Amino acid sequence: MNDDTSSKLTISPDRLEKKFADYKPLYTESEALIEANRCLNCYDAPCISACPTGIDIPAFIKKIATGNIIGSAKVIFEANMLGYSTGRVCPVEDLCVGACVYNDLNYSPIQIGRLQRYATEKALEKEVSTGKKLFPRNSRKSEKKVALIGAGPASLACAAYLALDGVEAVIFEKDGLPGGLNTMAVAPYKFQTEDSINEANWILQHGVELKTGIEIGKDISLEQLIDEYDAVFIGIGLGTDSRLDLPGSDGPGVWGATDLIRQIKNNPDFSLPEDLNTALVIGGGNTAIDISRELAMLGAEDVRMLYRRSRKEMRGYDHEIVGASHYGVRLVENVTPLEVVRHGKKVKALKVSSTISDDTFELPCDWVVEAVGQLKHVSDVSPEIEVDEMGRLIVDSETRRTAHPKVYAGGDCINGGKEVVNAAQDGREAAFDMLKSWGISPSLHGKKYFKSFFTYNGH
Amino acid sequence: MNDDTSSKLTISPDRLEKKFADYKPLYTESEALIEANRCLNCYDAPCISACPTGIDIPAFIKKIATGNIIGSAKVIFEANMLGYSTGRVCPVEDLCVGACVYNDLNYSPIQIGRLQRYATEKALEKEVSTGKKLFPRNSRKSEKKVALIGAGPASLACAAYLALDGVEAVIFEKDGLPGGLNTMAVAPYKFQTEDSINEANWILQHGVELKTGIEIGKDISLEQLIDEYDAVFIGIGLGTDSRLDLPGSDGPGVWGATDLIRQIKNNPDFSLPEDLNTALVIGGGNTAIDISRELAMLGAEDVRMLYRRSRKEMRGYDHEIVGASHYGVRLVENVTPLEVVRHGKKVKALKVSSTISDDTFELPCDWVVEAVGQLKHVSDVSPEIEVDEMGRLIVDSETRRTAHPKVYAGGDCINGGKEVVNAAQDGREAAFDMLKSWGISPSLHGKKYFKSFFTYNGH
Amino acid sequence: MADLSVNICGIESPNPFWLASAPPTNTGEQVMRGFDAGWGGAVWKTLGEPIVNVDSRFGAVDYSGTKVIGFNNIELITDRPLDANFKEIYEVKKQYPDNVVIVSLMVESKEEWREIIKRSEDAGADGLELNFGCPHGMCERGMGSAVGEEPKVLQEITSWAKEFSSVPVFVKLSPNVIDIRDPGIAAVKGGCDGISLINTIKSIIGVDLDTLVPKPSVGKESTHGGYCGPAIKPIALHMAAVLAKDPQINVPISGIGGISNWQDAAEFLALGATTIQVCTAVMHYGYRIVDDMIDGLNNYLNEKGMRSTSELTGQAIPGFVEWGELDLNYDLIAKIDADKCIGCGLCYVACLDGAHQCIHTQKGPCHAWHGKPDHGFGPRTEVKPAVWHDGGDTAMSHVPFVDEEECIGCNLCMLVCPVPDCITMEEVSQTKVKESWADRVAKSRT
Amino acid sequence: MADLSVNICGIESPNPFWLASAPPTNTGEQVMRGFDAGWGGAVWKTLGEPIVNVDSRFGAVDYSGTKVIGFNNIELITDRPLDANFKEIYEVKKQYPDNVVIVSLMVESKEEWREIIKRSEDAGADGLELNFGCPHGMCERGMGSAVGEEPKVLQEITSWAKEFSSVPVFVKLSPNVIDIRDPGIAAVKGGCDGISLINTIKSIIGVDLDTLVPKPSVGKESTHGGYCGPAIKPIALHMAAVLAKDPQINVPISGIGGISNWQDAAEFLALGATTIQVCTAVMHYGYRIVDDMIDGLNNYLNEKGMRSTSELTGQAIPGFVEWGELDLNYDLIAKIDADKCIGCGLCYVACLDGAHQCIHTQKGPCHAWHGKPDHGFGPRTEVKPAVWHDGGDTAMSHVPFVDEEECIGCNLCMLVCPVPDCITMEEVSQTKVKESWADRVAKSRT
Repeated sequence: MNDDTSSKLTISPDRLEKKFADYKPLYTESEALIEANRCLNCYDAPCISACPTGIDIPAFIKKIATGNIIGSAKVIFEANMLGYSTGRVCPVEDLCVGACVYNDLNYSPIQIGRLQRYATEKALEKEVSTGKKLFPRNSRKSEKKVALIGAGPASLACAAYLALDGVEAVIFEKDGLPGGLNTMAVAPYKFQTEDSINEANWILQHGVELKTGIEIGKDISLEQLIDEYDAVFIGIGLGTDSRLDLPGSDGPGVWGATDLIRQIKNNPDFSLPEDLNTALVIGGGNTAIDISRELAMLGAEDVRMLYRRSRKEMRGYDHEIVGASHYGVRLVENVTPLEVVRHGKKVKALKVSSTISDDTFELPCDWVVEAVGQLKHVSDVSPEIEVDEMGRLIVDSETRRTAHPKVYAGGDCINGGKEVVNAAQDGREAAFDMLKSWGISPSLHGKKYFKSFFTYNGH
Repeated sequence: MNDDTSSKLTISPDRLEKKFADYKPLYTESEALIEANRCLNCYDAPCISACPTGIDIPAFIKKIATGNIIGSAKVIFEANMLGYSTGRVCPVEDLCVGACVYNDLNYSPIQIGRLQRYATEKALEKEVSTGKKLFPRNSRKSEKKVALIGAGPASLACAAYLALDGVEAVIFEKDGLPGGLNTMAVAPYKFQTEDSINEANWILQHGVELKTGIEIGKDISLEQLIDEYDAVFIGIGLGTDSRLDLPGSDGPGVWGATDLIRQIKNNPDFSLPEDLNTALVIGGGNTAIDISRELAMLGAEDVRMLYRRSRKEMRGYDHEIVGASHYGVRLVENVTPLEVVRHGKKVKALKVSSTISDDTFELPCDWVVEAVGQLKHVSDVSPEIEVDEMGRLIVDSETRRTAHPKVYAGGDCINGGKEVVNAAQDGREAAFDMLKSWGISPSLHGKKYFKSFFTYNGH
Repeated sequence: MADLSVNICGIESPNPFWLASAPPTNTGEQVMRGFDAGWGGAVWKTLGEPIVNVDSRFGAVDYSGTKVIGFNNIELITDRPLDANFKEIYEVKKQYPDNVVIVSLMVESKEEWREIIKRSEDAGADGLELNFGCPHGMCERGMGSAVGEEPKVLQEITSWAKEFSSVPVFVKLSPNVIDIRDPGIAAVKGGCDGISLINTIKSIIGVDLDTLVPKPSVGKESTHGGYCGPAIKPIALHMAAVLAKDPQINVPISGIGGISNWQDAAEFLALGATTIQVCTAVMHYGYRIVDDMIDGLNNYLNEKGMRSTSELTGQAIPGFVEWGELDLNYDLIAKIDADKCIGCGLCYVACLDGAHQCIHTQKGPCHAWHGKPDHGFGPRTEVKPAVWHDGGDTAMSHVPFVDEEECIGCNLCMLVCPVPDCITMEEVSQTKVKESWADRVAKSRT
Repeated sequence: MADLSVNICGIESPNPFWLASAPPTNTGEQVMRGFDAGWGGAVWKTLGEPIVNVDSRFGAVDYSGTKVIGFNNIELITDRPLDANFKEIYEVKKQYPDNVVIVSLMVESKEEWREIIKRSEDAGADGLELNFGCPHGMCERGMGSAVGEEPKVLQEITSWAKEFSSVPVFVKLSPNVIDIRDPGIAAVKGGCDGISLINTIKSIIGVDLDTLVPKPSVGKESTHGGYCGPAIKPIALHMAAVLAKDPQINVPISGIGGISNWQDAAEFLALGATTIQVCTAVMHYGYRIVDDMIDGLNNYLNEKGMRSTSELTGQAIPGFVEWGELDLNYDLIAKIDADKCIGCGLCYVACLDGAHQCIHTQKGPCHAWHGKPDHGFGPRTEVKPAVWHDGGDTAMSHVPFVDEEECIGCNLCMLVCPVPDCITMEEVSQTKVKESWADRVAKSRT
């Protein structure tokens, strides 16, 4: 098992995403203390119920207020080993912050995400400066070993909880870098690739092995893993971009959204063409909003999202749509793309038709970006593992175990594409179910259970 | 002088603006106390400097916190007799709230506007329920009398401070209702006509006389007023909508923006046509944003603002643009209108040309609204009163006195169109200069001056 | 407009608000600015043989993000020459004849008292305040609270002061005693015209957890200081009320201790004070706070239909009784206003852990979910995360219920609720007549 | 991982955090849930002849929007039958043998003491705490603080308890005394094994300004109660430290008074406490607060390189000295961090009105704008609205300046600044050797 923390993964510092400033920078100590003291310390707080990983939010905030940063971070990580990235990438307005009781007083809710970032980032800094581990590796070793497929949030979370309780955890990743969408897709003004790799490194150093460049079904089969390991966790996420295959779309200037985002985030050799004026983004989800905002922030003069219905029907979060509009992103509703019109090799326009009238017209543009979803990995998975009609792996909703007793799954491949925090929770639940099935009591259970309950009736 | 408070002005309750909900409702007592206690009570606070009337904001907030609502309201009114309406219509994000020191802690600033509304609204309620006047009329009477032209915020503020110190103040208004833009133009989700009339009634009952339906230059001349009164205050605001006089604009379906807003706010017989689908609003200022948002909120399916340059150049407040976008208002940049295309009498489209290319195209629509500014009243004013090249009356920047020693002016007619709060400050400064010139020490000076200053050197 | 002016021991003050003897009354320039701001009077920073002060000298308690709930100091009396002080007192009285200047004094020998009282009167002082309270530094030298804690010494020095003085003499009492009546009665016996209280309370404001030196630190050392500020108001209110209630204390009281606003001042007046004195709130926010004190008290008196400050003085004393006189049959229950409730659950956990387990997250009387209604006797049951009544997890669905049969009316839930007026205590219509412990004891004796 | 366990008077406790004798230890069910949450021990709600309590019984001080900075109660001892209490104590000890149960007691006659001590020991109590502190109700009946205020009576009853008891006896002291050493030494002379302090302070928590009845109101009346909570911590810290420093007090101390979190607890430990007790914070937030107390203290000890709680006990005592021993030559000045400053101006007005006029809005030494550097002597100048140094009116331009020549290092500005660590006090390199008042007096005598 790779214990050598000196062999940390790195990435070239010279990438396009570095141009983005952090839109919610790390709190100063003053800001964190003031915000933490504002928390009412609710009992059985609504923010906890609103968190997919059920972090004891008032507890970690209270610990910030008393200067107990190590303790605060531990509360977070006990519930969510990806607490650092989720503190930054979670749509908190729709989760914990949205549930804060202060909203009912017409009062600004506690900035839970920013406090979570503060506690975790400061504690990890302290871990480095003092050399004292937040979670020293459990001295007990089990004989069990688990293979995890895909190095995204679900697998990282699962592997971390397994490793801390002495289980050998090996992650197989077909690409070169761990972190999944945190590395490849999250909006760079929220979270950049180094941050994701640093988080993955931190998890790996708890005794998780990462094997990169190995693709399941190609380099090694699922069956083989099932044979060699005591359990297998599938955390493969979704596939590449779905494409519309419009006439004229072959050739330069037409992109799949996640591919383009990945170029911006990870490819040191990628830059926007100097003459990029108009980019049309097809789609109405959060990926479409993200790439639109990123292009606008990077200097594209005119970025428009094209959506086949009206704004009301868009799947993207409202606060994200408003955020993008701040950077000049505009919305063209009720259109459907027909054809990419080229002038020689160069994209000249996108031909669209109205979905509410008979009109057909051309929108001049330089780039077309398709953000219409990602393919499911159905084909990659063994026929033993059932998928539903949407292409999602079917698991037990409590344990994340598939119909195959040794195989678990979590993250986007079971839910079709949700948040990082959902994937983290899947990984944790699967890890705990494995541990329990082997008679190991999870040492980081993330909740305080009462020591004992009994009854006496006075006799 | 009309002292009879039973003859209060009223307006029909059945107007289109009543459909709008109050977007920042009156705080409950809980909300007000919590927000008031949050105020740091800064010394020489930046919020005060940011307020055109220099209200001692920490002082009035502190008084809310101690339950001294009467005292709180008096602090506000001493500096600004229109403190009730300005608490609701001021662009606080760009004034007091924007200057709150909490912004520098990345912390939500004090909601000063909402607290100001709370204090004033509650105090005026208390005035009614207890029958005890906040500002009993000064028993001393002066021999002086002042004519005020136009019953908008500037004149109302000026008249109030004059009347409280025993000066006879008579307002001449050509329309039927006082309040100026507060009555006729403010966005109805912020402030409705009744509110404005109630505020005007409150000011009038301090001993101000209002003569409606009298137009200066027509029913009576400025010279006559100058002869008959000890001073004249001109608070005539701006004129009617500037119009583009596009080909085809004569006829139904083409509006001046302030005229249309006034229909919505004040005309009980006005309603939107049932088949109003698309409204195009020409302009990039706050009036254009206001009417766009109002139309969208009233149910127009498709409202677009047409602006000749890009969003960056628009004069409207950014927070207002974002606010309108929440209701689906969209922006068409870089176009200039050419012609209103009609099908018979009905508007069919607006023909526009691009300002950045040679394109000319038609935008189908049902209504066209022109929000391109208001005419100045130059012609209404006596030749004795100088105007600048923009058509604004020229006054001394401290006293608001024109070149004519007996004539003062304030509000939009001197500044070309600013906020209600600027008009209120103009009226107050003019009143104080008149009082001082007559040897009267203003009883509501709005600032604490030190009683005495002296030097001793120990001898 | 109520009449805020007061007469205390023959001294006329335009209002009851005085600056206490402390750093804000250190110099003439400060006192004059204080009067400009509206303060009716000032008690000058204590004069005596000038001493040297240390750095740092102030400490504060912050709580839950709120600054300076309590304050302490290890500063002693004036460290400026007496000549300068008296010259400034003279100038202040000349410029502000309508404002009250009381000079606080602390010296040792009878001769020193004679001398400093003469100089104070010559400077124009309206009255004197004998500082028998300062609980640090000076008491090591036999002054301040060393006097305040010894009624006999206090009485003797008071009588000296009365012998030398032609202006009213106030005695400022130390709260570091068993029964405030002991020094209070001694002061009256010594002939004082009025009593000021309380001075500060002995305290250590905190410990620097990095250096492990107490605060405020003077290098690697510190000492105890005098505690004051909003935190001590209840202690001061009690002592003022005890003196106001005692028939032996026939002199007016100047109330001091944690007064930050007109409401605090009104509480002191209602419990018997004639004037009040302020220090900590001025040190935090400046002289300007007196504006709302004057304005707020005036508006309050107007609302209550009182024509003057003096009508308020002592109004709450009749309601201040011994425990044995309280009505054992008086009964309250808590009511939660569901519209105001934000669902924080603090009332629930406060009642569950800190009171009588009468607030629940499921409707119905206590025994329906908790086994038995007899708290503490019945079987212990598992406390699971609360099951809110509609099973929802939004804040608004977290409205808890009071088991009205079981609620004992302690009012803890009301006190912890963060929403003003969301929880109120309602009187249960009383079926039994009033009966106090004293009544029961009397009955059992008959 | 530091060792949090402590041994006090031979009693082993898993950590120093105990629930104080109060409503949270009213029943067995509560105490067990407290132990489940992590509390190391509990001092049972005081037992004695059960009484009747009144409604309402609690009051709180809120300050500047912060709830419950201080708390008071007019509740007396247990109002439940002794049989039930002892049965529950027995059950708790059976179920939680590793947690500490101390029984608080308050009775009158020697015979009653003998009887109740025997029953307590039979129920399995690890120790006893004699309640000589409760300052309301019971003292009218000759118990509680009526004993705590009389050292001789306290000593005698303590010796009774020691005579009857085979388990350690703690004496809980009343703070309503002149010098806490008097009852402390009496308790030691009576043979006690440990001292708990402080009990509550006599108080009136406030006055209802609508009804003009003091709070907490029982109908139209109220009485004084016992004051506790965050507000009183400095008073309690001082008393604990005074006993810890006194060589005659050779028994361990259980510190009580305003402890809300591990930092407060660490301060008490540093000033000599071996265990600490908590009530008000539990009544506000529930038993769960002990989680951060345990975790935070552990992380603090680890950071300081201390291996156990006991290493912290008493660490701050050497720095606690008499005023006369402090270094008069120690010198500090205030520094304002312009990057952190938000321009609220509170330091400026605090220094101007409440301290030494050394913070300005224009650069340069004081005399450049204020006439002369000798504060209080020079000409009075008009105080205009501040002219901030760059003439701007945005918050960030409102950064004031310290006149470092004039700053006396009092540290008031630091205490009122709302931004943590924006104003710090820096030591001026000391040119003079340490010299205290005691040194000067000694010199002048030679």
